[in-house]
Amino acid sequence: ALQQNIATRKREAAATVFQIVGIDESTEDPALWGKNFPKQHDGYIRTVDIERTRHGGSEAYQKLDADVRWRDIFAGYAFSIDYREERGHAYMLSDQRETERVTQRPQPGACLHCHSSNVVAFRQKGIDLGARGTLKDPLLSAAGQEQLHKGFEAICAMPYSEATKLVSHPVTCLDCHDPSSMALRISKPGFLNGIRVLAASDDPVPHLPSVERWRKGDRAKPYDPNADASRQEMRSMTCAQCHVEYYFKGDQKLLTYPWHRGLKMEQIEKYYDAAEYKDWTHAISGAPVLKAQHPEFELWSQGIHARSGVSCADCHMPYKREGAVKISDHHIRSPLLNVARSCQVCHNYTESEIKARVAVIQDRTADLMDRGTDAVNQLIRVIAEAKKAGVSDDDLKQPRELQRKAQWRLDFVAAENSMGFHAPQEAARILGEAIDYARQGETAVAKLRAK
Amino acid sequence: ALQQNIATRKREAAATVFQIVGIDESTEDPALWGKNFPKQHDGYIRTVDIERTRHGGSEAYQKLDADVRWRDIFAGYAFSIDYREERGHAYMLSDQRETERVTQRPQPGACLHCHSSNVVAFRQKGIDLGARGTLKDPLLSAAGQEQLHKGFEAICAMPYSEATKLVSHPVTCLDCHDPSSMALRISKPGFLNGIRVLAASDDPVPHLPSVERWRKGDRAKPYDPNADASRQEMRSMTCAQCHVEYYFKGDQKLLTYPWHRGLKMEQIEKYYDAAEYKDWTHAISGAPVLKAQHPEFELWSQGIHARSGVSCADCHMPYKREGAVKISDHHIRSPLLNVARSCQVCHNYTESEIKARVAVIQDRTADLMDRGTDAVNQLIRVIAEAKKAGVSDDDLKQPRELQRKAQWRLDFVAAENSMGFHAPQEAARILGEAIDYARQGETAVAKLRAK
Amino acid sequence: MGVSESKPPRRLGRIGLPAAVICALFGACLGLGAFTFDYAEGTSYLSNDPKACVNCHIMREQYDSWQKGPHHANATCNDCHVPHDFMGKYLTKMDHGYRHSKGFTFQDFHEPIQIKPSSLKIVEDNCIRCHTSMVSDFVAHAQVKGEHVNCVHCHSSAGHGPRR
Ligand code: HEC
Ligand code: HEC
Ligand code: HEC
Ligand code: HEC
Ligand code: HEC
Ligand code: HEC
Ligand code: HEC
Ligand code: HEC
Ligand code: HEC
Ligand code: HEC
Ligand code: HEC
Ligand code: HEC
Ligand code: HEC
Ligand code: HEC
Ligand SMILES: [Ca+2]
Ligand SMILES: [Ca+2]
Repeated sequence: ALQQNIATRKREAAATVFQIVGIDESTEDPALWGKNFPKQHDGYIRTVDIERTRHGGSEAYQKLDADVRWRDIFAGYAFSIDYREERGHAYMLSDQRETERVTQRPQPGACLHCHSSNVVAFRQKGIDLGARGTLKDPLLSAAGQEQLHKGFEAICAMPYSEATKLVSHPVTCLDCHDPSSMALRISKPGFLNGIRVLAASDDPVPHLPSVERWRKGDRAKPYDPNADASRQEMRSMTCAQCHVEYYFKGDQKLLTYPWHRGLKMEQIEKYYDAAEYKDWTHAISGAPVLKAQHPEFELWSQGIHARSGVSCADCHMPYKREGAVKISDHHIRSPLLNVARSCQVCHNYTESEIKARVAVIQDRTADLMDRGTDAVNQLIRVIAEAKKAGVSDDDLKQPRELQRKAQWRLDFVAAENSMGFHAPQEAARILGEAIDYARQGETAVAKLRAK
Repeated sequence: ALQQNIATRKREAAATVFQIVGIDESTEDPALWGKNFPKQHDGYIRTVDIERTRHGGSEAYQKLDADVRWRDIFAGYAFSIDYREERGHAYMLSDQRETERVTQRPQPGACLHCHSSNVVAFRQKGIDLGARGTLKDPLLSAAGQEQLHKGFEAICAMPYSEATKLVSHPVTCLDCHDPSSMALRISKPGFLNGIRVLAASDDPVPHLPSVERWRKGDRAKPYDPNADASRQEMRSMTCAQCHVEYYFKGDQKLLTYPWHRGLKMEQIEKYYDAAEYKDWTHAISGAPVLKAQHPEFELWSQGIHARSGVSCADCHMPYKREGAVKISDHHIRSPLLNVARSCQVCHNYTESEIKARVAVIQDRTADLMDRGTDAVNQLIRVIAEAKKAGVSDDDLKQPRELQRKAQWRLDFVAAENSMGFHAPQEAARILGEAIDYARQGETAVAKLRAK
Repeated sequence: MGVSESKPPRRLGRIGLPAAVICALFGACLGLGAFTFDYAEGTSYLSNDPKACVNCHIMREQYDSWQKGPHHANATCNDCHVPHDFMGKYLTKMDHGYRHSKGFTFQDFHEPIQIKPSSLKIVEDNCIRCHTSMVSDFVAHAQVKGEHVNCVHCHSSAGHGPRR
């Protein structure tokens, strides 16, 4: 038995070159890819697992019940109906189809960009609308890109109910990997557009050296992660295709990442302010407010790990020994469920010590967030009372502006899913500002009432 | 010459054993110690050097001019007259004698505890007052300790002008080292008392393992750093003798470190609140306020470096190779003036990258501090206006309480000298709370005015 | 590469030794006079005994930490720090010989000593050389972009134990 064991290991070890059979640019079904790469596939399908951590994990509890103050903060928006803790990738498509945000409010096809395997759907739609070439063209060829972008734009504008019929899988191998080489590649048009405008901005991004390098070059071609990014950068950009703040631009509902001035909270706010954009008018206070959505990439970008070259995959897809080889763990989840592999290679402390460190960071964030939530709630209440008492919309303009600023900041940290871990001090700074603006709003209202 | 060079290095490498001549428990003059340890002495005397960094360094500029808002924050207290950037140890005694806080306001002898070499002065005073033994007794003997504490208590209560005549040196070798072995030892009674009550509290201190160990023991003897602390802990406690928050307790002006409930900002506040202690009554607002003073040890205690066992000396007295031997750099100063030895030993980045990381942290702190300073200033102003407008002291009690809380937090970070570096997220959290309380105070006043 | 290659040769290459010696000596001699070179045990470069490196006290820290490190029983300094193709080996020794001697003599190097990017590349090639079997999957995958895999990004303590 022992001897056989060793023989197996040797055989495993010999398989250094990928033997990729039966998959190409149109292979969506992960089971087919899994025939070539069973170990990665085994991990991939385990994202159905449910396990909770203190501030994360994969139990899709209702966040609006866990902290009812958020119902008022989202009043008038779909998020006040149904907003859950997110869970594993396996659920992304069904969770989206089933959320009451979709079943009770009309949504655009743009939603699908991050909840499905859509490379093929986008390309097919592009081809149908007259883009060059066929599905056999490599995605990164000029024809492939034309198909992708054309289809993406058309599907964004479709109603969700129709668009969702065009897809059938959550994110699959094809969305992250080149089928001919298994190299990582960016397939999501939203990110391709977003990172291009970010590169063209002048926000320093020391954690993305290839962008800094491109900026110093002749800029003849726009920045293209598939051509320019290093492998280590790709290990984060693959995730930044979806784990980012976004909005739907204009009537065409074009999915857009607001990075035109940079990745920092204030720069995104400036972009929205300049575009006079609002997500909705607050139902209780009448303020023109913004919704923040999972800015993991943006917050990570401000942290010490990003700056030290530590990628999303380093923590969320750590290497794992399977027999005699090491593979990337495709069971993407909270690293706190896998501290030994996620953290301990770099941090030489016990598992309990590492968890304690994370707890200290997350508790501090949660503390400040609690204060911010109170402050924004009180501001909403006093604006509503003032309105009822007859204070004019004109007079309430400034307090409402302050609510917009405060709520944007609070939600930026709340909607980010690491409870501040990805950039602890930056998260605390943002919350400090949220509190400042919300409380200033309250004072402003109190002064109006005194008039 | 080259050959000689190598020979010298080989000889240096051999000379590692200490040969201590002519110094004992009463040798204050560093020049005499320097005969035995010329390299350490060379560094020690270089603390006269003046070099500024962005937020630190050793240029004793007037902080009240650099940011005039602080004159109002300290209104009515000695700190509103003269408050400078601190500089090297060489100046500690003369700076204290010359500050207008001393020349214009009476101060107690307690001030000298941290600004002079006073082991001998304390002991002599103790002996004069009847303590057992002589100066020949080892400091750590029962007699030595009795002398030390007795003299300390007496000198605390003396007027500064008289007490200062008893000392003649800034901190010297004897304050940190045992003359017979050169081992570090704690000589300051304020810290011996403070760490004892901290150990008796239940605040978790994972960064001080010997305290945690003592707590698990039978507690027959009180915690004593000279008996219990590890060498690595001593490399921080030596500094924590002075770089801490303090107050003068009661009429005897007994120097006291307020660690009875723990080292965190809130725990210290609770201690003062429970003792109904205030440093002064604010001259503009009438609030009963606290002054925070250089809580470097306290803030460092909340940071990731402390938690990872990185001591003050690791950064502020890094090892330095002199030929073939390594010595501790006794030129204590900002580590940003010595990044290679201070930081690069552990952080494998370029000097400019390390400085950039510090700048990001310090800038975020400075940003929030700016907001906090504004908020506290505005609160002071509106309380004063309300008072003038006839709002009663009774009604102003709550806003004044809020000022006390806000100002304590703001000053805790401002008075700490690393501009947040010693614990970046904790500093931001504290400032977030400062802003929260100050702005709540403003709202409270606005509501009072509306009545 | 097969598993059989995971035990690297620990002796000097058999062929061309004299040429190698000349190269290495030449490098070191650029940094020191011949006599000094000998006195400072410059010939250390020609040996694979780790003690040879510590002849130079400046390498003491790495020697001590290597002894405590996880590879103490499996790899010596040169297993990691010298390329294992023949020319590379001696060119590197020449280059190092020059820089180390110069640094030691003039005491003009950056302290703490930081590994050069080119030296790190050599180290990582050696990680892969020994651990081919373990890492073949993702190494092959990386080579698509012609990049080398950064083992030390995660395993910075492999050679010398934790930095702190
Ligand atoms: C240094 C390690 C590290 C890096 C790098 C990192 N994360 Fe995380 N991430 C964490 C930790 C720790 C948590 C908190 C998990 C918890 O609370 O259970 C987390 C939480 C998350 C969550 C929520 C997980 C849950 O259980 O609900 C998401 C989503 C996430 N990260 C995505 C990303 C993305 C995208 C990137 C890169 C842009 C990234 N992370 C980079 C460590 C990391
Ligand atoms: C195609 C879009 C997309 C890509 C690409 C993507 N994610 Fe996700 N991710 C999602 C969605 C959507 C969810 C939430 C699914 C749900 O709740 O149903 C999610 C959930 C998660 C979670 C939470 C899991 C849990 O247990 O709570 C983590 C962690 C995570 N992703 C990390 C990553 C990392 C790391 C990468 C890159 C290697 C990545 N994601 C790439 C869309 C994506
Ligand atoms: C830019 C990428 C992106 C787009 C566009 C996007 N999502 Fe998501 N979605 C994510 C990611 C990443 C997560 C997991 C992180 C989280 O929940 O914050 C997620 C989580 C979810 C969840 C599970 C948690 C929850 O919020 O209840 C639902 C449901 C959901 N999205 C619905 C939608 C709908 C509806 C739309 C369109 C209006 C949409 N998504 C558009 C990326 C996206
Ligand atoms: C959400 C993105 C994502 C999805 C989906 C995904 N992978 Fe990966 N995969 C990665 C990342 C990131 C790496 C690490 C690549 C690197 O380091 O260059 C990786 C690496 C690999 C590798 C290289 C060897 C290794 O383990 O590091 C193989 C093979 C692989 N994946 C197969 C698959 C298969 C099969 C599927 C589908 C069942 C799949 N992947 C789905 C992100 C993904
Ligand atoms: C690939 C290496 C790597 C991995 C994996 C990694 N870290 Fe780190 N971590 C670093 C580096 C580098 C720093 C920055 C400090 C430095 O320069 O040494 C850091 C800093 C930290 C800090 C202090 C900074 C802060 O934000 O307070 C904590 C806490 C931390 N890591 C926790 C974790 C946890 C928890 C995980 C796993 C979920 C993890 N790290 C995974 C390399 C890593
Ligand atoms: C990890 C490194 C590190 C540790 C550990 C550390 N410090 Fe610092 N300290 C710094 C840095 C960096 C600064 C900022 C210097 C500047 O802004 O010029 C600083 C600033 C200071 C200053 C002000 C210096 C000036 O230039 O004005 C004092 C005083 C100080 N620290 C004392 C302490 C004490 C006491 C301890 C232990 C309780 C400690 N430090 C622990 C790195 C450290
Ligand atoms: C006897 C009390 C005492 C002890 C012990 C002490 N300090 Fe100080 N330290 C001071 C005083 C007082 C000043 C300010 C001197 C002045 O401004 O005149 C100071 C200033 C400093 C500064 C600022 C220097 C500058 O250039 O601005 C640093 C850094 C510092 N100390 C670090 C340390 C460290 C590290 C230790 C322990 C190894 C230590 N101190 C031990 C009292 C002490
Ligand atoms: C518990 C120790 C301690 C006590 C007691 C103490 N100091 Fe200091 N003092 C320090 C330290 C440490 C510094 C350097 C850090 C700083 O300036 O914040 C300092 C700095 C100073 C400075 C230079 C910077 C400035 O604030 O202008 C003056 C002057 C000074 N102290 C005067 C006094 C006076 C007067 C008293 C008594 C009322 C006193 N000190 C009591 C520890 C102490
Ligand atoms: C403010 C505190 C302080 C003062 C004052 C001080 N030292 Fe030190 N000294 C230290 C610390 C901290 C160490 C490191 C001890 C350790 O690592 O155990 C040290 C170490 C030493 C050592 C051991 C070798 C070395 O360099 O690490 C000698 C010798 C020494 N000091 C001599 C002196 C002399 C001589 C003076 C007076 C001119 C002096 N010290 C003043 C704090 C101080
Ligand atoms: C004796 C070792 C040591 C020294 C010296 C040291 N550090 Fe660190 N540093 C650490 C450790 C350990 C961590 C925590 C992360 C980890 O666990 O890897 C850390 C974390 C950090 C971080 C990230 C955490 C944060 O607070 O954002 C920064 C930035 C940092 N160090 C800067 C510095 C600077 C600047 C200096 C010099 C003034 C310095 N360090 C000196 C060991 C050290
Ligand atoms: C003559 C004294 C001396 C001897 C013998 C010596 N070194 Fe060094 N070494 C140095 C000095 C000086 C430096 C710093 C030079 C620099 O950074 O350019 C250094 C730097 C290094 C570096 C880091 C710089 C780089 O090239 O990336 C490595 C790795 C190294 N030595 C390995 C070794 C090994 C392996 C041996 C034994 C085969 C050895 N050394 C023998 C003096 C020596
Ligand atoms: C001379 C051959 C050789 C070289 C070169 C080498 N290793 Fe190893 N390594 C071994 C052997 C043999 C073992 C122990 C047997 C085993 O576990 O496979 C080992 C064990 C390991 C382990 C597991 C043991 C532990 O406690 O960490 C890691 C991780 C590792 N090596 C990484 C590396 C890295 C990274 C490098 C390059 C910096 C490297 N190795 C260079 C031969 C080598
Ligand atoms: C992104 C982080 C990362 C990188 C880069 C990385 N490793 Fe690892 N490595 C790990 C993790 C995590 C494990 C632990 C896997 C487990 O325990 O299942 C590991 C395990 C190993 C082991 C096995 C240790 C044992 O327990 O026997 C070896 C050998 C090894 N790595 C060598 C390498 C080599 C060689 C390279 C470069 C080609 C490399 N690693 C690059 C994270 C990394
Ligand atoms: C298993 C592989 C391995 C062995 C064996 C090894 N080293 Fe290293 N060495 C490394 C790695 C990896 C680094 C880079 C560490 C880093 O970047 O943090 C390094 C760095 C160095 C450096 C530069 C200092 C630094 O921290 O960057 C010197 C000098 C050095 N080694 C000397 C030696 C000497 C002398 C020996 C034998 C006594 C030796 N090494 C044995 C892997 C090894
Ligand atoms: Ca989750
Ligand atoms: Ca200073």
